[in-house]
Amino acid sequence: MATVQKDRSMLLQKEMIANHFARLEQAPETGEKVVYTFVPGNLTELIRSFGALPMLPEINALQSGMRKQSGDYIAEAERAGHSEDVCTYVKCDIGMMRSGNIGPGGTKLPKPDLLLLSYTGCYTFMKWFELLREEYQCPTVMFHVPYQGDGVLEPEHRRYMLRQLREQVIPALEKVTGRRYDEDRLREHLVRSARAEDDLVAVLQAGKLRPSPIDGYFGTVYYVGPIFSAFRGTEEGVEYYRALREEVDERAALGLGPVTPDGPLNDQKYRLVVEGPPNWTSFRDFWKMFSDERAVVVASTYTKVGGTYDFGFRHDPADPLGTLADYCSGCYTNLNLPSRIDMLVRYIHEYQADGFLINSVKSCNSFSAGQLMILREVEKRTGIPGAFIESDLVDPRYFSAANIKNRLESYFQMIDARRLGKTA
Amino acid sequence: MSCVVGIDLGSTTTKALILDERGEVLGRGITNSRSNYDLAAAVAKTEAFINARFSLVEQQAAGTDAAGVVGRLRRAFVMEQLLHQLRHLEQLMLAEVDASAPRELTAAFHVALTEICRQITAEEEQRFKQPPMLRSDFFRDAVGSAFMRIAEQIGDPNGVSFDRLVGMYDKCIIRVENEPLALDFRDHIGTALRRVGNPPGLVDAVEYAVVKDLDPRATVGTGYGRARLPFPKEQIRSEILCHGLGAHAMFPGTRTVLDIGGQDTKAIQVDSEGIVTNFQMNDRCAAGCGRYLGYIADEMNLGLHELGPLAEQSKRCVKINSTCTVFAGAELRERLSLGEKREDILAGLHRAIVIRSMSLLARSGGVSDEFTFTGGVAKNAAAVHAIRDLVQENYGQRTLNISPESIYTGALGAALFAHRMAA
Amino acid sequence: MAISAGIDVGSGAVKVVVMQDDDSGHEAPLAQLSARIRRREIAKVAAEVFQAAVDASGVDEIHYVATTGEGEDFPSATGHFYGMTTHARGALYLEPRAGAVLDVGALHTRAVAMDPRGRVLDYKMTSQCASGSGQFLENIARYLGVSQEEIGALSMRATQPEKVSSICAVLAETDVINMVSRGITTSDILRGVHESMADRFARLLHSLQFEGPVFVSGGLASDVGMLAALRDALNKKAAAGAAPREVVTHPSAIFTGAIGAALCGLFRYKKFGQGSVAWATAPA
Amino acid sequence: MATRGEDAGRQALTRAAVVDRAREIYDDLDFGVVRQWLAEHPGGKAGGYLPVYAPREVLHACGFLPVGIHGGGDRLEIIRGDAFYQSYICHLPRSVIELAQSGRLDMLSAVLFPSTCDVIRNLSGMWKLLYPDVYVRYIDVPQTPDPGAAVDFWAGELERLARDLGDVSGHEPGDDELRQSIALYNDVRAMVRTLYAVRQERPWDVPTEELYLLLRAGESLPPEEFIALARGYLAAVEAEPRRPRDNSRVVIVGAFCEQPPLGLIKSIERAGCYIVDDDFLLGNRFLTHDVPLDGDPLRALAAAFVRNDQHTSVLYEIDPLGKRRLMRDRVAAAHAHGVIFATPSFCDPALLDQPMLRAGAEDAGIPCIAFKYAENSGQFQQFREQAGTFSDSIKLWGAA
Ligand SMILES: Nc1ncnc2c1ncn2[C@@H]1O[C@H](COP(=O)(O)OP(=O)(O)O)[C@@H](O)[C@H]1O
Ligand SMILES: Nc1ncnc2c1ncn2[C@@H]1O[C@H](COP(=O)(O)OP(=O)(O)O)[C@@H](O)[C@H]1O
Ligand code: SF4
Ligand code: SF4
Ligand code: SF4
Repeated sequence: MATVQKDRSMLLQKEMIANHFARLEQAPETGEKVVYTFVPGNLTELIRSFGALPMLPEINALQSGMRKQSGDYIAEAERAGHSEDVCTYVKCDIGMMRSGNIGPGGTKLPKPDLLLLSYTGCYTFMKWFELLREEYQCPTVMFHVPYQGDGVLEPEHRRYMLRQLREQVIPALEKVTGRRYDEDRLREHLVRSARAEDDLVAVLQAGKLRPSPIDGYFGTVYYVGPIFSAFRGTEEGVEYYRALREEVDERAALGLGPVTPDGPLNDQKYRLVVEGPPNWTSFRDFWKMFSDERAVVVASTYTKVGGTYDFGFRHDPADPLGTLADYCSGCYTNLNLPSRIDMLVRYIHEYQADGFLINSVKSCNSFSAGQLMILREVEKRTGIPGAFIESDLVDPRYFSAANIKNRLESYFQMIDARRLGKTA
Repeated sequence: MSCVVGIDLGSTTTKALILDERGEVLGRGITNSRSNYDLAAAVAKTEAFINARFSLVEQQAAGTDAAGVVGRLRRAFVMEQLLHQLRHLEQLMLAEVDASAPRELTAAFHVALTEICRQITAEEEQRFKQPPMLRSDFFRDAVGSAFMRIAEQIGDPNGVSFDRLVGMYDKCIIRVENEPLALDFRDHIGTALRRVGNPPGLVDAVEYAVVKDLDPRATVGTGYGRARLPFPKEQIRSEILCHGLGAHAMFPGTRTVLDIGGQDTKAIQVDSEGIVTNFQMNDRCAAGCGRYLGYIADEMNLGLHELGPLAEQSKRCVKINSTCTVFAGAELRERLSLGEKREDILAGLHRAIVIRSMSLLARSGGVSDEFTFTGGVAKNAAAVHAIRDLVQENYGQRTLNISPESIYTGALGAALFAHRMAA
Repeated sequence: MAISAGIDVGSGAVKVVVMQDDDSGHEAPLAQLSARIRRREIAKVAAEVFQAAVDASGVDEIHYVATTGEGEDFPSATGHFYGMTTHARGALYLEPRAGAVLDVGALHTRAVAMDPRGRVLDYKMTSQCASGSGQFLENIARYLGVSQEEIGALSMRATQPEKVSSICAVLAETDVINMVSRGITTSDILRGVHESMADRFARLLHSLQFEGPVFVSGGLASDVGMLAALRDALNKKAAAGAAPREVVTHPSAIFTGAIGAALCGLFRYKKFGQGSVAWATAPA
Repeated sequence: MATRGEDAGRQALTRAAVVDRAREIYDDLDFGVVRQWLAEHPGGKAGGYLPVYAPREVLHACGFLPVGIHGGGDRLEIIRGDAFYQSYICHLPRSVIELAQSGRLDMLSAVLFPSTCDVIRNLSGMWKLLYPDVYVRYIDVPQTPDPGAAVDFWAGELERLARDLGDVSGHEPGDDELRQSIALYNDVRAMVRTLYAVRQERPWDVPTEELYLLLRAGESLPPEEFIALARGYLAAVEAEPRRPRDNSRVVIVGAFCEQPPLGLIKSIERAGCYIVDDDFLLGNRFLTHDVPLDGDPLRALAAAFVRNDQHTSVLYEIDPLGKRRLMRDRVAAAHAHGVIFATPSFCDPALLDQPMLRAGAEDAGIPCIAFKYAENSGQFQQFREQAGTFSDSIKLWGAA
């Protein structure tokens, strides 16, 4: 029974994505407007309230990575003068564009009618859309989300964001779509967002159970897909998360673990917390290195880049623009380092982890610069040693399976030795 | 008598270590890691058993007149092994000349190669008579440097040139290394005994050691190439754990271990039981590891063991930033052409390597008391000196442990795991 | 008539060319000699080769001694020219149709695009990491007991080439050792190394815009296996839609830099230095 | 022997003496001049700032000596710094951490981290954890194209900064003090503009190595002393003119944050290139015009920032064609022949911008080359080779 249930949410996701890309492909004919934007700080509900379709280049890049197309795209971009050193999402996107803009699913991707530069928690975003603007020569609107340098959202910063939303973002959307801003419509989207967010949080927190019915990293990157991309605030989104929650509840009730590349992982030997994005080009091999050792990830920070819902934030229809500002400001990479450390420590305690792992990706300074400091601080505060591995998001050149495996193996053997030492 | 074996299949060297039933070290053996891992492991193991039998000889001879001669006997044995290999190398080279050298050069080639081998043999005989100097344990290095030196003298730029001679050597040395040769205790102990004049007390001791049954009850493998060892998974341990445990066994007070091997560097923290609590290792880039020193030694035409002492003569260390192994030679040449002294550059290179490992140490949690330095590079006095200075500068006074057998730390750890398994 | 010498001090070898220019603008080499440095003192090797080349050329006066590569400090040098300039110039001398040079040195590889006058238009270099360098190939060959001259022929005999995966040259060496232990033949390993290198080179070449064939200069030009692998790699790129690239070379390709330097020297001498002598058998 | 700093402005110094003084400050990784200033100014504080732009006036008005923190270059051995950064992150932050961890920055009571990139941004969080007693502030400059919102935001940030710094130093500045500091830094900026103008006109007289050392000295000297030293230098330049050489003129782009090793600047010059414009220590030229001294001083400062016409990789470019035009404009303004993109390895802002800038330059027929460095690069042969070939080809075949 359980497998049939699992299939339902997966099928739903497949279907909604396929529909979305089909709509995107047809957009030039149907006249639907397409807005490119980023995962962290995406204003999906606002975009949808104007009847426009969001498209997220990062998601395309990661999908290209999973389908092993990214290597060629990156090479294409590097040929065009992009440095080996910079974020491979950007290069993958640019390479894909230069190779005819066929998306990872095989459909043709439409040109943007608007680049909505939600400048949230990552410097590269700014350059990425400057680069795309050169290619597409389309309107671009900058939405500057101040960084939470002191760990809190300052009221002035919130006001600054609201002003930009009202005076820059909304007029740009109005101009491109030819529609007026309709706050009630926005509210309806926000209501649906909050509903899906509730279900998602329930799923994420299932990681606290033993055995954990989910993998809070490898499995959860699929789970957060819809809410981080085009489907927050949509009916499909709501339905997907309802289905997902049911499945997870059922697995939990039966005492089952998540389904991994090695089959169901019911007998879980290690519980881990993970910081940092996964490697996409060798995603299954990477996951398998964990499931082989019967390690399950109970919580991760990467799955919070599109919103930190598990700490209570919900989109609030009562304050439509304010809630969008709050949302943007609270995305994981917009938090300062001390807050990121607090979050990891909290996960390790609340999810009763045996260890934690940092996957440091070459691409992303936003994530990676400072991760070694995070490692030390978390070790200091929890007394649990962490593991540190290095790879990349979508650049196949930077995934050294032998190295990573060696480290993980040593790490797990170390946890074993510590356990023996403790009981002896 | 039962024993257990630990094997550390490293990227540059393969080490084997034997423990007796009480967990005491009975023998150690080392060889360079070669293309055939099984063979490398077998050779290291053979060496370890030879070493173990010599320990038995030593035990038997203890207190007798023969005790003083065991050292000479060992050297005689090592020389016999070397000469055996050299003879084989010579045969291979001559055959190769006949097979592939230009006709008109064959005769001259024969003369030159025979002469080189004759001179090496003579040098070895001479070395045996005189108090031994330190040099590489490996046939390739020991014979290689002598071969180059002599070939440069007798090479004829217009006929059998230096280049051609070296080419012939390169071609055949790998075969010598990759063929199982008869190098065991029984194969050469007779000739070795004769060389030292068959002293009666010793003959008995050797007799005892030859027939003694040494039976390994368990074997555990570790090291870079461990996945290639023909052992089941339970008999394989990560090198991190082995180094931690090995260092703990040698120095029970150890809390921090630094291992600099051929192409990786590991910083490990252990608790009072020798259990690893944290570790860091370099990745992907082999800059600043032991191989780097290997390239430098090659570039300078020196043996690895000569680098440290030379660097120690420096008064003024040159600041070096890049420790990419492949650019080592270029860096060295550039510095030399800028007029820097060899020893000062070398001192700088050693410091640069150690600085790289300092950052791994810092990442793993710093340097606690006591601190143990292991791996092949710990044999290098200049590296040890640099570590001592830098640890002192950055962490204050720390007890620094270095064992002359530090290169066997991983193998010792593996053997200890084997011992537990056998128990 | 003018006589110049070009001295190319590389990281692997020193190359010297003595070049004569009759007044009709026809330049011809009188002697060309090279020696591998093989861990000897560079200055000494350079002085020796220079002397030997001068002896071989039979001239007793040289008007301009031009250095290139790492030869700036050569004592009797008149002037220094930068490597890419000299390789571009030398390549055009050896192959007038060439549109680009690929110079595979011991440590760095450079792809240089030039115009028909030898002016450097653009170039790409391999980065700091030395994995695809001549030195790497040399180390591997040495490890396998194969001499420089044999590499090409052996590589051509490969049936199932095995690519080297590591980015780092040192780790790549370990890769190769692994291959030997898996029983991969010497031919397949060498061809694999060639292919890995050729991929890198093809990538360099494709990031340049130029017309005409690629001239391969430097030591590796005599390695037929390398050339074949490079042609394959470029053909594969061409099949995938990239511009087709022809690969050419010349028996004197290893002297490309030295020839270029000698030519630049002649040019400068005729322009500015008439009458001066850089070197003579008997001190003036 | 009198201290040379005091003499600098008063009597004619030789060029060598000025440059030596500047070099001494540059070489001194212990910030001796800052420590000396603190010793001489009881109650004074030192406030550090990282690249690229920080409002030094605010620090100054609150009783701080502003100190530019640019890493230790190739003079510093990295021992602890690497423990904080992976190999694929630029060199600057590890070098800054090394300085801090070795106690060389312990005289700083406040450190400002401008929003140059995510590396510096995250470093601000690390600083909070490592040095809880130091005032740490991440400075998020406005990136919105709306000048009204931008000025409001930035003025608000500056006010908060002034308040906080005032708390640290016990001296919250009044408007007049703020104006005085602004006026002083207007002078500093004017001096820097003059130096750049002279170099552009007569690069043989103002080698970039010397200009650079002066500016670096200015990053830790009190502003008055920097102005005096620079005046001394300009006088010496007039007194000791040099002969022009047949070099090509280049603009160096991309080195605005992690600074190149001095050897790199020298290598470029020795290979036959006059540097006639650059991005080194760009914070000095971030505000392109004097800040008006009337009205609310912090608003004036904010407005000057928002209305400046410095285009750089660390700010959002509003004009869709801005990146395309930038190199052409700079090359024309500097009468240069070509552009050298010299960027720190792994520097996102510089490297992500480069394809756009380069395309613009090449469309305008401007020859370009590009290489990457680290502040501790030790081998310059490659750079010399590239710069040399570039300069040869400009000289032999270019428009020059
Ligand atoms: N006799 C010696 N003197 C100095 N250094 C040595 C000596 N023997 C080995 N080494 C160094 O040790 C390195 C090999 O160390 P080892 O620990 O055996 O590495 P691995 O386990 O990776 O094979 C060599 O690269 C060399 O630098
Ligand atoms: N005959 C040859 N066959 C194959 N490779 C060669 C030959 N001669 C030289 N090489 C290779 O070319 C490299 C040296 O080439 P060269 O152009 O002289 O480089 P550099 O200028 O850096 O010294 C050496 O590393 C060697 O690997
Ligand atoms: S730098 Fe990091 S956050 Fe920014 S686009 Fe790349 S992967 Fe995403
Ligand atoms: S070639 Fe050098 S720099 Fe590159 S990975 Fe290997 S050791 Fe490191
Ligand atoms: S050098 Fe570049 S990447 Fe590094 S801190 Fe500076 S701006 Fe950021």
